[in-house]
Amino acid sequence: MTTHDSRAAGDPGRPGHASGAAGSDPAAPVAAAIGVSKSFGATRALIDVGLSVAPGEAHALVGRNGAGKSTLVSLLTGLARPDHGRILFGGEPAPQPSDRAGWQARAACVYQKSTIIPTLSVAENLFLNRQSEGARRISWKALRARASALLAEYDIDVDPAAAAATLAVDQRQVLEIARALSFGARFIILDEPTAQLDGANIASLFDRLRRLQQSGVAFLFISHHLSEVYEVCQTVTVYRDARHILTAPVSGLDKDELIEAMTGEDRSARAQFAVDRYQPPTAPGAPALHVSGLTVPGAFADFGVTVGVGEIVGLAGAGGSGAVTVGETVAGLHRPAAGTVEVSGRRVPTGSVPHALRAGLGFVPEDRHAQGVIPLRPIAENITLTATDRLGRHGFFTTESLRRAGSALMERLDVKAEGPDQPVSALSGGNQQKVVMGRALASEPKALVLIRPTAGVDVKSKESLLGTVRQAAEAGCGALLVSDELDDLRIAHRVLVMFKGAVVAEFPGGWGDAELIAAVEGLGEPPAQQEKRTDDE
Amino acid sequence: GRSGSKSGSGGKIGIDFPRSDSDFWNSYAKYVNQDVKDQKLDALTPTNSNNKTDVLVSNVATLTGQGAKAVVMAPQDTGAIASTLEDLAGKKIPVISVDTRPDKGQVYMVVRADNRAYGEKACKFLGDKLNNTGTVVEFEGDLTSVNGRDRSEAFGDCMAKSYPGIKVLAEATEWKGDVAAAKLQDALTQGTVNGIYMQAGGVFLAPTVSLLQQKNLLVPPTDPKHIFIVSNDGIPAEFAAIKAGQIDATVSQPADLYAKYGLYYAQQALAGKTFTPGPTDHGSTIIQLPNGLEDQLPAPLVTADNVGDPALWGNQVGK
Amino acid sequence: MSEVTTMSDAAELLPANHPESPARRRPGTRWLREFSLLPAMALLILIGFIESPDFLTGDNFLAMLQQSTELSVLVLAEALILIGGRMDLSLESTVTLAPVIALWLVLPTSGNRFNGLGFGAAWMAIPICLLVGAAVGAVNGFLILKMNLNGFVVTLGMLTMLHGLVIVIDGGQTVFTLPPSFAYLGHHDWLGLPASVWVCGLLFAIGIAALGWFRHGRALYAIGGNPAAARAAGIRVERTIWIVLIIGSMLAAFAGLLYAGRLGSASASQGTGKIFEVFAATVIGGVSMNGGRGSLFGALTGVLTLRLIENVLTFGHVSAQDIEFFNGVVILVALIVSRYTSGAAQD
Amino acid sequence: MSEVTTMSDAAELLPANHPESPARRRPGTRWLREFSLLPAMALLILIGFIESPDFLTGDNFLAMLQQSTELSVLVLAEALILIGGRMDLSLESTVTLAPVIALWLVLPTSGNRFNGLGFGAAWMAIPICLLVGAAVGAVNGFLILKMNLNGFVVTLGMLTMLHGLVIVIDGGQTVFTLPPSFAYLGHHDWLGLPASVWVCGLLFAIGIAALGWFRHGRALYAIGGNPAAARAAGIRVERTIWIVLIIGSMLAAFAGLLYAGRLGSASASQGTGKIFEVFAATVIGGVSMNGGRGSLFGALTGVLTLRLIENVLTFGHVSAQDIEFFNGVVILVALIVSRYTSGAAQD
Ligand SMILES: Nc1ncnc2c1ncn2[C@@H]1O[C@H](COP(=O)(O)OP(=O)(O)OP(=O)(O)O)[C@@H](O)[C@H]1O
Ligand SMILES: Nc1ncnc2c1ncn2[C@@H]1O[C@H](COP(=O)(O)OP(=O)(O)OP(=O)(O)O)[C@@H](O)[C@H]1O
Ligand SMILES: [Mg+2]
Ligand SMILES: [Mg+2]
Repeated sequence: MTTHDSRAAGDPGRPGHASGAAGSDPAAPVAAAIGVSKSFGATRALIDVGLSVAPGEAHALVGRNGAGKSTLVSLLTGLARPDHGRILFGGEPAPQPSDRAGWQARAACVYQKSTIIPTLSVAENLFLNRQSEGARRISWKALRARASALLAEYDIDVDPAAAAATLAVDQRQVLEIARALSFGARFIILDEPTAQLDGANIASLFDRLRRLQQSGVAFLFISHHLSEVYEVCQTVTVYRDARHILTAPVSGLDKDELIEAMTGEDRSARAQFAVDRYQPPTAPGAPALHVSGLTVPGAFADFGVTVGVGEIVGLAGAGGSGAVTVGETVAGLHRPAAGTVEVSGRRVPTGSVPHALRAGLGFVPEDRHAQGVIPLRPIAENITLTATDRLGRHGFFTTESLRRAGSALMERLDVKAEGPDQPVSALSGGNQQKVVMGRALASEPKALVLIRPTAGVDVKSKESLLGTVRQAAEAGCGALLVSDELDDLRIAHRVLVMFKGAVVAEFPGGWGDAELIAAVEGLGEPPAQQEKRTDDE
Repeated sequence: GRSGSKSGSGGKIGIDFPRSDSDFWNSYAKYVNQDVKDQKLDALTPTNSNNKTDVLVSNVATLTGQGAKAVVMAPQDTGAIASTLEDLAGKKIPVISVDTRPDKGQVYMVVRADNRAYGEKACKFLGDKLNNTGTVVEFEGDLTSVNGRDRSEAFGDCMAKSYPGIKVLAEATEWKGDVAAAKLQDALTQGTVNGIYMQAGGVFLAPTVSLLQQKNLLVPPTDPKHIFIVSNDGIPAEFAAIKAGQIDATVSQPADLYAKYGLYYAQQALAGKTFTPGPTDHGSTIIQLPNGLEDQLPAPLVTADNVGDPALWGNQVGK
Repeated sequence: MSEVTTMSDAAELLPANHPESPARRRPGTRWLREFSLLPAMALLILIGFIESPDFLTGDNFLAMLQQSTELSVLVLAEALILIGGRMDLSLESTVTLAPVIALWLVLPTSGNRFNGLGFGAAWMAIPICLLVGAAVGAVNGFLILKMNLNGFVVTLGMLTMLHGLVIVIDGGQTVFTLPPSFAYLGHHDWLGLPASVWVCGLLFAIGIAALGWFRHGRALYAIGGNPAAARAAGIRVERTIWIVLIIGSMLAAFAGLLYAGRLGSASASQGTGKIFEVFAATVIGGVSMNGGRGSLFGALTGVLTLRLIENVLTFGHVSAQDIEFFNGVVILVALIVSRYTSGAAQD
Repeated sequence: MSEVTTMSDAAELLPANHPESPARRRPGTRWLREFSLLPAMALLILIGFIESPDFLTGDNFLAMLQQSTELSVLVLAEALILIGGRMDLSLESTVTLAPVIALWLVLPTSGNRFNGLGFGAAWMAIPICLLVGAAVGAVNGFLILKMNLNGFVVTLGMLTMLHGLVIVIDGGQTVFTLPPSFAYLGHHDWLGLPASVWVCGLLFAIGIAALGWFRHGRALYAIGGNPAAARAAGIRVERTIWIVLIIGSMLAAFAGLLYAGRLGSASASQGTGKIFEVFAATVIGGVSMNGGRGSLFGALTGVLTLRLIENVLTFGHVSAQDIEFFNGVVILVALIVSRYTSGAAQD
C-alpha cells in the first residue's frame, strides 16, 4: 500500500490486448467456475457463483471478508470440491481430485494461508515435491543453486539452506509468490498476496505480474486494496455474502461503485476519517503510554515515544526496520536490554505480557495465525481471552456470561460468523483479524499497541476496525499503531518513521503519502514527479 | 483321596487364571479345564487376570457375584491381594491359592511347591557339578514377583552359604527372553561362564540355547567348556533339551498337581472338611501358616536320568 | 443498471441464510463430542443385560465404580495435562512411588517384613504421599519447561527411574502394613457408596467446574490450543503448565493411595502398564492428544467404557484365552461407534 | 524511471539485516540435531572403558550390535511413521503376531506340541510373515485415514487385539519349532558380522537414502511438517501415509522374524513392553513426536545409546535391584547432554 499507489497514476499498466476481455473473448477462458456452490456445515460459503478468467487477463476478485473468495480459490485449485457446479480449465472439465499434478499444471496459487513448511529449508520449500525429475536422485547442490537463482531474482536475501522457520512473515510471503510464479503455469491465483508485504515488495511484485501478463499469463488477483485492483487488473468480479454480484471491466467502474457493490451500501453511508489534530485533554494527567530508552540489541536502539491520552501515534517501518519488534517489546513479548515503559503513569515491568495487560495495555500481535487466535476454540473464548477476569467475580464465570460478552464484542467489531460458539478456524481471514482486535479491546485498555491491525481486512471492516481504534482513543485510550499501510496511519495524529532500528522522521497529521513512503524506505527527499494521491480506500 | 468325584455339597467353584501367555500357566489351565470336565465339577467359567492384581480383584468380585462359594486363584502379587482375601473371608468364601502364598489375609489352603526349594535344588545341583568354583549366571525373574524373589533369595543364600567359591552374576530380566539373551552375551564377553540358573524355562530356554549354539558352547558335560544349565518349570521343551543334552536339569513345577489339588481342596472346602498340618495321602506335607495352611507339593529335579519318567507332567501334555 | 438490481436482490436474499440454524446446531455438535461414548456404553450395558441376570445389579455397578476409581483419578490427571497440550507418562510410576515412600518414611523401623524409618507419625503418611507426588510433578516441570527437554522422553525416563526407585526402596516386595489413614478410603462407605467413589466423584466435579467456569481452567484450553497466542494474550503459559503438571502428579499420588487402600498393600508392580489404559480411556473419551480439546466428563466416560468392556467380557464367559483379543476388538468397535455418533473426525 | 531506482534501492536496503544470524547458524544446528547423541555415547563408552577391560572389545560391540538389530528395525519403522506426523503403537504386537501366524500356517499339522495348518511350504514362512505385517499396516491405515479414527487409540486397540490374537492362535505357548529360513538370519555370519546386522544396516542405508535424496522420501517430511501445505504442493498425503504405515508394519514383522531367529522361538510375550523402548530410542534420537523433524540416523544413535546404557550398567555390575533406577537416571542424563550439545530446545 505504498509506492505503487503513487506510481499507478503515471503508469496505466494495462496491456491493451487483454483489456475488457471478460466474457466477450472468443478463446475459451483459462479457468471458469460455473454455477458453483459450497457449504461448510451450516455455513454457505458460495451460492451458485460464477467466474471466468480469459487468457492473458488479470482478473480481480473482491469482496468483504467471508464473501467466499478463498473458498473459490480452494475449488479452483482442487483442494476442495464444489457441492454443485462445474470447474473448467480452457473449456476442459477439471481433473480428478486425486490428480494433484493435473491441477497444478492448470493453476498455480499463492494461498491466503501460509503453505510454507517451517521445518524444511527455504530451497526445499521453493521446489517442494519437484526437487528432482520423477524418481531421480535429488542433487542438493543443484537444488540450492536453483533456489538462490530464484531468490536472487526476487531480491530475497536469505540462505537457501536456512530453515523456513527462521524467515520473517514478509519474507515467507515473497517466498510463496516466488514459488507460485516459478511453475510457469498459464493461470496464476494470488489470494491476498500483498497483505503481509511492504511497499517495495508490492511494487516489485506488480512489476513482475505485468511482465508475465505480457507473455500471456492470466491472473486471478484477490486483494482488499482496491487501488491494487485498479493498478494491475482489467476485469473485476465482486462477491458479497457468498453470492456473485457483478463482473465488469475495471475501466468502467469507479472505486465508489466498486465499494458499493462489495458492501451493498450507499457510498455516502461510509465514514470518512477527517484529518484532525490531537487535542490533549484539558485536565492534566499522565500520558496513556510513555516509552523511553527502549533497546533490543539487533533490532532497535533507544526508542522513545509519549502517547497522550486519546492520542494515536503511528509507527511506520518497512520490513526489518524494527518497528514491529518495538511494538512487541512494548507489549511485553520481548525483554528489552534497556528502557522503560509506563502506562498512564504506572511503570510496567518490561518483558511480561501479563503485567503489561494488567497495567492496562491492549495488544494486537503481528502474526494472526501464530500469536493471534486459538483456531479450534470458540470465538467467544478467543475474543474474551484477555478479560476473563471481568466475566465474573473471583475468576468464576458462567458459559452464558462468556457467550454474552463474546457476542457483544463480536457485535462491536462486526465479526461475521454463525455465532459465538463457532471455532475461529472456521472464520475467514479478515474476520479472524477482527477477533484478534476484539481480544485487545476486551480488557478495556488505557493504551493500545496495534501491529498491522488491518492486515487482510476488507475495506468496510478496515474502516470499522480503525473506527473502533478512533472510538477507543476518543474514550481516552492512547494507541501506538505499528503499520506501513497508509490507510491505517491516516487515523494517527502523528506518525513516527523507523528505519534500521532508529526513528528517522516524524510527521504531524496531514502528511503526504510520498514523503512518508520515502522516509519509510530510508530515502531523503521524495522523487520529483511523485505527485500526491490520497488513497481513498 | 479322590473323595469328591461328584461335586461337593455347597455351590459353585470360581476359578481365576493368573495369565495366559506362558507355557506353564497354559498347561495349568488345560489341566484345570480337563479335571473340571472329567469330574463334572460345578465350576464357573474361569476368568483370567492377565497378571494384573486389580483385574484379579474385579474378577473375584464378578465370580462371587455369580455365586461362587469357593475361589481358586493364583495371585502373582501376594501382598496386593490381602484386602480381597479379607473381604472373601468376611463373606465366608474359602480361598485356595495356587503357586503363591499370600502374605496376608485368610486362605483355606495354599497349593504350591516351595519356590525357595526350587532355588536351593538348583543351587545344590550347580554347586556340586561345578564343585564350588567358577561363574554362574542367574536369570532372575522379576523382583516384583514373589516367586521370582523367593527363588533368587534361596539360590543366593544357598550359594553364599554352601558354595562360596562360585561367583554368581544375578541378572534382572523382567521375565524377558531377549533381555536374558543380552545379559548372557554380556556375561560371556566378560569371561567364561560355567553355569546358568534360569528361573523360568518357558521364557529363557530358547534364547539361551540358541545363543550358546551360535557361540558353539553347547558341548557335552565331558568337555571343560560345557556350561551346566538348570532350568525351572518342567515344560516339554525343557525335557527335550535335557534329552538332547542342551541343558542338564530342570525343576518340574507340577502344573498337573497344582490343578488337581487346587480343585480338590476347593471341593473339600465346599464340603466343609478341614485339614490339619502333617503328611498327606499324596506324598506331600501340609504346614501351618499364620494365615492358613499350605500343602507343599513335591517338585522333583529332572535330570537326564529321570527325564523319561511318565509321571512327570511335562511328559503328559501334547500326548 | 441491471447490476444494481442484481445487487439489491442479493442484498434481500442474503442475511436470511446466515445466523439461524448454525447458532442452534453448534452446541449440538459440541454436545455430541462430549457425550459421544454414551451410545457405545448403552450398547455394552444392553449386551451385559442379555448375558447375565447378575450384570444389571447395583452390586455389580457398585463394584465397577469402585474398581474404576483409581483409573479415573489418573485419567483426570492425564486429561488435564493433555488439554494443556502436554503429556506425562511418569504418572504410572508416581502411582506406586508416592505411597511406598510415604510408608517407608512413616512405618516403624522394626517389627514388619518391610521396615521404614519410623520418621513422623502415622497420620503424616497421606500428606507425605501427596507431597511426593507434587515433587515429581515439579521435577518434570523443571526438566520440560526450564531445561526445554522433550516432555515425552523426560516423563518416559522418569517412568523408568521412579519405578526403579521403588524397587531400590522396598526391594520389590509388597508392603502390606498400612497405617489406618491409608486403609480408610478403601474400606469405608458413605451413604452406601464407597468413600473412594465419593472422593473421586468430587475431584471430577471440581475439575469440570474449574475447566468450565474458572478462568484459570479456561486458560488451559487456550494454552493447549495455541501457546504463542495464549502468551500474547497475557496468560502465564509456563507457570500454568507447571502447576498442572504438579496437580497431575499429586492426583497420581492420590490414585496410588486409593490403590493401596483398596488392595490393602503397596507394591512396585501395582501401577505397571496402567499408563496405556490411562491414555486409552482419556483419548477414547474425546480428549485430543494435540491439546486444547476435550472435556473431563468425556474422559470419565472413557474410563467407564473400558471398565464396562472388561465386565461385559467376564460376564460373557469369554474364555481366558480369548479375552484380550475381544477386549481389543470391542475397544475398536466402541471407537467406531463413538466416531459415528459424534459425527466428527477424531484427532 | 526513478521509481524503479527507488524500488531497487529499497530492495537492497531492507532485507539486509533479517537473515544474518539465523540463516548462518541453521545448518550448523541441523547437523547438531542429527548427531547430538554422539557426545553422550562417547561419554558412556568412556565409562564402560573405565569399568572393565572387556568392555571396549570387538566381541562386546558385536554383541551390542546384534542385540540391537530388532529394536533398530522397529525404531526405523516408528521413525518413518513419526516423521510423517503419525504414530503406531501396534508395532509391538505385529512383532509377535506376524511370525506366529506364519508359523501357524506353515508348521505341519502334527508331530510338534504346537501344530500348524501345514499350509504351504516351509520357505513360505518369511513371505507370509511380511504379508501379515503389510495387512496389519493396511488395516491401521484404513481405520485412521478412511474412517478418520484417532491414530493413537486405533493402534492402541490394535495393540491389544493383535496380542490377544496371538494367544488365541498359539494358546500363549512358546513355539520352539522354527523353519530353517527363520533361524538363518539369527545364526549366520557374513564376513564376520551376524547376517541380521548386515540386513539391518542395509535397511537403514535404504531408509536414509530415500529420506535424504528422493522426492517421495522428502514428501514425508513435508507431510509431517504441514499436511495442508503438502497437499497444496501436490503430494498425495493420504496415500503416502498409508504406504508408510504398511512399510512400518512390514518392518515390524521383519523385526519379529529376527527375534524369532535369534531367540530360537516365537511367543506372545516376546514383544511386550517393546513399544516404550521404541519411542524412547526414536525420540531421544531427535525425531519429533510432532512430525516433520528428525533423521533416521539420529534414531539409530538413539537405539545404540539405550543399548550402551544397559551394557555399561551390566558391566558396572549394578545390582539387579538398582539397575532399573540407574537406567532411568542415565536416560535422563543422556537426554540433558544431548540437549546441551545440540543447543536447541527439544520438541
Ligand atoms: N473450513 C471451514 N469451515 C467452516 N466454514 C468455513 C471454512 N472455511 C471458510 N468458511 C466460511 O466460509 C465463508 C467464506 O470464507 P472465505 O475464507 O472464502 O472468505 P474470504 O472471502 O476469503 O474472506 P477473507 O477476505 O477474509 O479471506 C466464511 O463465512 C467462512 O466462515
Ligand atoms: N527479539 C529479537 N531479538 C533480536 N533481534 C530481533 C528480535 N526481533 C527481531 N529482531 C531482528 O531485528 C530486525 C528487525 O526485525 P523486525 O521483525 O522488528 O522488523 P519488522 O518491522 O517486524 O519488519 P517486518 O515488516 O518484516 O515484520 C530483524 O533483523 C530481526 O531479525
Ligand atoms: Mg480469504
Ligand atoms: Mg517482523
